[in-house]
Amino acid sequence: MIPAVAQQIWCVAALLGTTALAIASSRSRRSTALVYGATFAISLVALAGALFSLIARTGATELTLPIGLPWLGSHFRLDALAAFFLVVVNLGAAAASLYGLGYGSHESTPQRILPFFPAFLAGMNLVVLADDAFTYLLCWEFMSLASWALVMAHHREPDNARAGYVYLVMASFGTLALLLAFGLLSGAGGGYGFAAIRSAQHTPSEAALVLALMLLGAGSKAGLVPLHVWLPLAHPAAPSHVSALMSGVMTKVAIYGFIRVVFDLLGPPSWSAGVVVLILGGATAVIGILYALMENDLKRLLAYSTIENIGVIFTSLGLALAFQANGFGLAAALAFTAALFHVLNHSFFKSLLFFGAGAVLTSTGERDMEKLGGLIHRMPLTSFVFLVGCVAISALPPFNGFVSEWLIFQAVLQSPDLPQWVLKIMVPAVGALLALAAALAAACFVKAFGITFLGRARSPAAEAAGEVDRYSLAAMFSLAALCFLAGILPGLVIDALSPVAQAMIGHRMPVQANDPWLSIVPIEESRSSYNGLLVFAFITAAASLAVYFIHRFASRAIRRGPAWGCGFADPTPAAQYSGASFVQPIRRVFGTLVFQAREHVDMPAPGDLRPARFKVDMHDLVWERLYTPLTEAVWFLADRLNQLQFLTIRRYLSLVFATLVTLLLVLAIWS
Amino acid sequence: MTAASDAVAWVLLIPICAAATLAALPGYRLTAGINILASLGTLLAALSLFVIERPQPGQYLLIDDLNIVFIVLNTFVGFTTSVFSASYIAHELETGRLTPGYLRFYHAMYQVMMFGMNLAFVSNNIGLMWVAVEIATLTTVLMVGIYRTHAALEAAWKYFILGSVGIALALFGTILVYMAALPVIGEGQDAMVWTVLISRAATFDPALLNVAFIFLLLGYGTKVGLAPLHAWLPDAHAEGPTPISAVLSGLLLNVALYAVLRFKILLAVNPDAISPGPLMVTMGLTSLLFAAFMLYRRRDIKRLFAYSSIEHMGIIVFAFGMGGPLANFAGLLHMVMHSLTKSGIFYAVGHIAQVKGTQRIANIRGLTETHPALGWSLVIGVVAIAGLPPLGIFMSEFLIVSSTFARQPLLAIPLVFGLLLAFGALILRLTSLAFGEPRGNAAPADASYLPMFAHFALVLTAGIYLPGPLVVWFQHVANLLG
Amino acid sequence: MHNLAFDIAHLLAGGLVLISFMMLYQDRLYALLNIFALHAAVLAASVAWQAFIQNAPHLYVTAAIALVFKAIVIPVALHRIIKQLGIHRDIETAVSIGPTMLAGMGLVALSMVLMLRVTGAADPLAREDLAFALSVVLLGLLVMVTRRNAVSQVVGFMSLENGLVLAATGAKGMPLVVEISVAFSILIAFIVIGVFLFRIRERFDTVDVGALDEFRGERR
Amino acid sequence: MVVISDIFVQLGQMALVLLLAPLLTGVVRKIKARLLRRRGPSIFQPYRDLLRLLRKEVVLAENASWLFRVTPYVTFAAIWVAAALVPTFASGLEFSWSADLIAIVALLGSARFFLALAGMDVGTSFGGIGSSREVMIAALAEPAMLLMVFCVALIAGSTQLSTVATFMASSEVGLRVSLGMAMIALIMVALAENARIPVDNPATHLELTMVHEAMILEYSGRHLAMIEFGAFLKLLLYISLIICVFFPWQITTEGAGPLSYLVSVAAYIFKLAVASLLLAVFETATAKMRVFRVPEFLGAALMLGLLGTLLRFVSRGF
Repeated sequence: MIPAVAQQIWCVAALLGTTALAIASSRSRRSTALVYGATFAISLVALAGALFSLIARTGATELTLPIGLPWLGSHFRLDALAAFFLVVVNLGAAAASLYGLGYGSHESTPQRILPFFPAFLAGMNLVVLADDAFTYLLCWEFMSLASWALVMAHHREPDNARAGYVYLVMASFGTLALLLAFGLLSGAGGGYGFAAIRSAQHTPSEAALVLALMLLGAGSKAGLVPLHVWLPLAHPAAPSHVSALMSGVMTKVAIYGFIRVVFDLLGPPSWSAGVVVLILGGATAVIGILYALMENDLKRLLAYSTIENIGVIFTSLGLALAFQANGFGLAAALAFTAALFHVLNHSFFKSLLFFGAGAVLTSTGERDMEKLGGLIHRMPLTSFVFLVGCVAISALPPFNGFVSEWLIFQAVLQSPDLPQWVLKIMVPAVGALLALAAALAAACFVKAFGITFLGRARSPAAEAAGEVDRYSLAAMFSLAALCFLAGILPGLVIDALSPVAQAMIGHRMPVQANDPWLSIVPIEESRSSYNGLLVFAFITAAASLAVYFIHRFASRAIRRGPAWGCGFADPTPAAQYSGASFVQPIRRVFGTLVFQAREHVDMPAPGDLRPARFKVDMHDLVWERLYTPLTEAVWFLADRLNQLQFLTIRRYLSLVFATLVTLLLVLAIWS
Repeated sequence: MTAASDAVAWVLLIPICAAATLAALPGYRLTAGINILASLGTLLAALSLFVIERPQPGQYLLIDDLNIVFIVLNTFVGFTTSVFSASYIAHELETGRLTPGYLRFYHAMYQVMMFGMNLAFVSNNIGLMWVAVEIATLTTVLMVGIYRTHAALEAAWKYFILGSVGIALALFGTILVYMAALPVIGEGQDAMVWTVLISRAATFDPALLNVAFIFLLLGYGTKVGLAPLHAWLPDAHAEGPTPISAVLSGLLLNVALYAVLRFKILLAVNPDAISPGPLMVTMGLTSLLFAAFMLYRRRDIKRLFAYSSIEHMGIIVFAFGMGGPLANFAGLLHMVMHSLTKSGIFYAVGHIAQVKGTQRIANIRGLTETHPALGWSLVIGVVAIAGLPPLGIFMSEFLIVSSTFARQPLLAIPLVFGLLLAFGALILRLTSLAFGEPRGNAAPADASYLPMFAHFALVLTAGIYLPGPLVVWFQHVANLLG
Repeated sequence: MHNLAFDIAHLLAGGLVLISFMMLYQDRLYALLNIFALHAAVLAASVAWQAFIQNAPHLYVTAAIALVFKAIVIPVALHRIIKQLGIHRDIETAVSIGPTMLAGMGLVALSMVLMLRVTGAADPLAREDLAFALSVVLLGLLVMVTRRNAVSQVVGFMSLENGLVLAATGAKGMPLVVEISVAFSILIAFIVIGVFLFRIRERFDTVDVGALDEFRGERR
Repeated sequence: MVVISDIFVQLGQMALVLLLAPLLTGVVRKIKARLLRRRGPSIFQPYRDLLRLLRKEVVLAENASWLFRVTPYVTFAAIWVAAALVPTFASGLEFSWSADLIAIVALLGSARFFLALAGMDVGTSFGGIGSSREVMIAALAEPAMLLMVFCVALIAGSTQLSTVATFMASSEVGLRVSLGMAMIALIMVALAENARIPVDNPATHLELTMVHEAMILEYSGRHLAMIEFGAFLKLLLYISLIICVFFPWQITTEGAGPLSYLVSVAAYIFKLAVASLLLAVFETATAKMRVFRVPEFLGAALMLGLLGTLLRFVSRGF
């Protein structure tokens, strides 16, 4: 019986082998099915292994390979945390592979995707398994590299090239931040093993610095505002199943990194750390969802909503930090579990939604919602699962999104016990931000679903759409089922997460399994409890009751007629509410502040025949205030220095001479 | 003579004899073949240095852990480059950029240069080392100018003038070292023999050593290409034949660096002398940042990578300046990796420039589509040189940055900043070179991929797995460097 | 005896520095060449004197080289180049004479400061010699960077190299001195040839190095 | 045995809200009419309306999808379940622990979610207007509601309505600034959520000013009946929520005798009457505001909720 970690490593090896296979068979036409089939099988195996070691609570298993840093070797470790994130990774991977089986057949240049897809999966698995700084960063950057190659798959679109560039630079920025953090953690001696780091003592200032660097490094990968700019560019640029992986899974790997360092390696946190993370998380959540609302490109919208969810997760982690710093183990465990639960949920429904978007993309060739509409008639199955995803991500019962939000709110409600006034005041405020984000998310996904799938088709392409292949549908339906199950049976998930909390926090939430009727009780029953199963049962019962009585005793007659157009029927679908007009009220409320949105109405005088025009200009302040000046500065300096390229030999000599004299002077003064 | 000194002798004899024959022989195929064979022979001789026991350091020659790294690397890259240059030069002949006469000259000079560099490495005598470096420089000057275009001549001329000044400064430094050794060791040869110097350096006159080191640092630093002494480097790389660019970046810079290191050790031994670290760290950072900014405005593909060489030399010098086992190890590793990667890149670039018929970055696009092999090799190379895993340079940069930050955080900040800047520039160019709508000639290239792939394969392996003996030996050298 | 020896060596070395200053002062090419010839001659003398007091005969060779090659051949050659290429005769200076002189003073002071730190362990002769040599080297560089004409830059380089030879010969029993001086003469020959009929001639009307850089327009 | 009785109480409550909801609306309308010096329809008119609608056939727009037809039942069910979970006359309902206050808010949220989607289904501009305004209002109302929940829950130490009710009924609460603010916030939210004046006018038939009505413009027959019924229930729900959180007097706790049940039912109905009277008076007294004043109105509610949450520390901090 080989140890669990070894199994996982074997799976990774198999994935890398698949990469080689893909390169070898890039000519053959069967390679697509071959590669995705292989990755599907492998990820299922890995998933099974990870699930087993998470549920069965097999202790941490370790493995050292004679690669990586020579005197250290490459350490791998599979503990509860790693196991949980392996579950997330491989579940997403399996779903994406299954989806790819169908989706990949539409691919024009498969040889630009197939080799990198398994490599990307391998990278994510390895990051979670790595147990020393070098291996960790190596795999981390390898993951970025592979995903970059996937983003560049359709390299002919200039946008994608730009997206890939921004992505890779931001990724490298993040890596360097992590590198500094690990350098600080492992000290001048170079004790790069996580075990060594764990045992080492860290001064408060060091800890603070490391936390900041982790927020920069992991945050830039996860998409914390204002480091999120690459995300809405890169995620949509990749093929949809890769977008699903990047949004649903890779961001989680970043969160894994944050948890691993801040909760595991860094030792006991300080409550101020909690404050910082809370603020960042709350801000990210609200800003992310506002961007998403304003977006009319389906995949970009989903990417922005990822930013929102990341914000939610970080908020919850911040709560956990705050509680743990004050020694409230139970509350900390609650917040931490909530965060992990949301990680899981988001990986479910975000992958599902991206798959849906991909399905729409393949059958209509459109990502722009303003050109879609009415797809519910032509793609009924897709629209159904997409609806499930929308309900789930909008945190509505009885689906899974609500449960994690609910847990986070419960954690927020523990805040009065906190001794620090800052936290006492701030936690409810952040809770308000979360509530706002949740409500906005609901609005956002009403828009996403309503504009894309409801109403009448806004373009011939949408008119001609058809249902997608069965592989894609299988992938989407399985994820939708998972969303539903996790929603009605949250107790099982919480219990499965408890070893992770136990390992990271030192406490765990009370055992849920033996609560009556499978309901969940975060602290104690008198405080709060929720039972997804019963709520679902009630709703179905009530609804079917109503249906039964009405159809039994009242009329069931139906007549089709034209829609009421205020007296005159409007022939053109263009007269429907568009995405932009749908969010106009919300834009008026928040836009002026967040986007400096200005509306210009140009109404011709009576008798004037030219059409009236309405124009909104919005600004992405993060780009304009932060990134544009930076790039401009760099180019300015580059231009200035570039003049050194065109001097005469005499001037070059003078440079040498000047250097010589300076050094001699320094010497004369110094020694 | 023992077998050992035989081996050493072979390392020097093969090139010089080959040079003589090549100068005499006509005909492209033959000369190219001989060139390859000679380089191979040299490589084998160098490799044999591992197995045989070391000779006693003599008046002139020395084999120790430090230089054996350099010699093997030198001869290896020399060999692969000779293979590459065979196919490259063939193409140059077809296009008529080179005439057979110059070709003969080229091959002869190539071997002379190899001789000079090897001599510089094995010499145990600081005077001899100086002479050897001068030989290597002058030969490369002649080869840079070989195309005889305005640009080439100008580059060669600039290289020549600046190089000569550098040589002069280095010589003055050498004389000063001798003067410092004079009272302690006494007149004559011994006062120039490295091994003797190092054994007695503790008692030398610190003031003289200080001045000496500054002159040596500038003199040899000119060849290393440290900003602001770098002026010759970009043009020389851009205008010379690509094999020469590969050798310049991959080897000549190392030769000069090696010299600097020797004297750094010497200085480190003397307690009263200034510590060379800060000087080297400063110059390293300057070069890194300067080159990083310069990368953004490059329009010529070869000049682009020339500047990236400056950048990496800056990193290496910085690492050695930091000192300490970790940083020194990283420095050595980085040097080896950079040599392999950069020369590999130049092989790719050479073929690309030939098939596209231009060196302007703007006229080359979508390589991965038109020439997959070349394009993806370029991608791998740039990714490697930019310090991304799983390739070798990542490991060294990891060690340098992390150890620096742990020891002197304030130094790590500009270092990281420079790395990020350079990264941004390189990837920016790579994106436009390798991706996007293809532009320019799409005819298949008749290239010799073998050297390129060999280099990248090595770099890739090293990025993931370093063989144990190699590591032990690197660590030993790292401790040697103090 | 030894005192006298010291004084004469001192005198000659000092003379070299003085002549370097005279070079800085010149603004006509021919004059510059003549001064350089003088520079070389004095160098030859001092080398010879070193050879005498160190009774190291091989230094006489160096002296001879200095005298024949630098004091006679090169100046003559440059004279002819100037005639043939029709370089016009006065020196374009990048920095005007006055400041240059001041800078020169500073450099000399600097080299003194640096060298006089040297402990007495090294014999005083060598030490003084080094101080002068260093200043000659620096002055040579100064000439190179403050003069626009290639010829005057070559001259600057050669005077720099004179400083090197001075230092080398000042170092008692330094091996390879002759070889080094030979090597350097070859280097200089290269430069001069380069300036003259070698490539430069066949492409440029003037060796004014600035002109080289005018071919930069199309290639960046 | 206790469980059985509890279940009966639960079912009784569900039946009760079902019965009372239309009546409440009828009463409110009647009072409003009286205040406007009209005789107004009888208070049982809503029942008649519902029955009539149920008997009518459904007219569906051509491209109405399955979502359009499912929505009425989903919304109705969600609201009914939510209403069933709010203790009206008896706390400690058997199933009250299956969902707490937050869950109730979320249930109403899902009802609105589907209604908004249905509004966009047909593809006319009116549905769009309605939905977009509805979600805009919701986007502000929900946070306000949740903040109110926080405020109450932080004071009562629970989000469990039964617990809250018993806690509030107990003597130790006293009068608190934050509670007052919370109550005002809740009332404002309730007005917005139930599409009452001044946020929206349930009786309007001018499309451009409608919010809720525009959203359900396409509905007819039994579907409309379901939605109307849902609206009635929602009003009842909010009022009984206010009652149970802020005026939980005479509410029966578990295991009390049948007599106390009777008393508390009476008390409950009395409170309802008072509430409807107040509502009617308020609605007749104020005018509907422009749609884009609504954010300010709800923003005020949000602020009140937040203030209440923060002020609970100063007002007799524990």
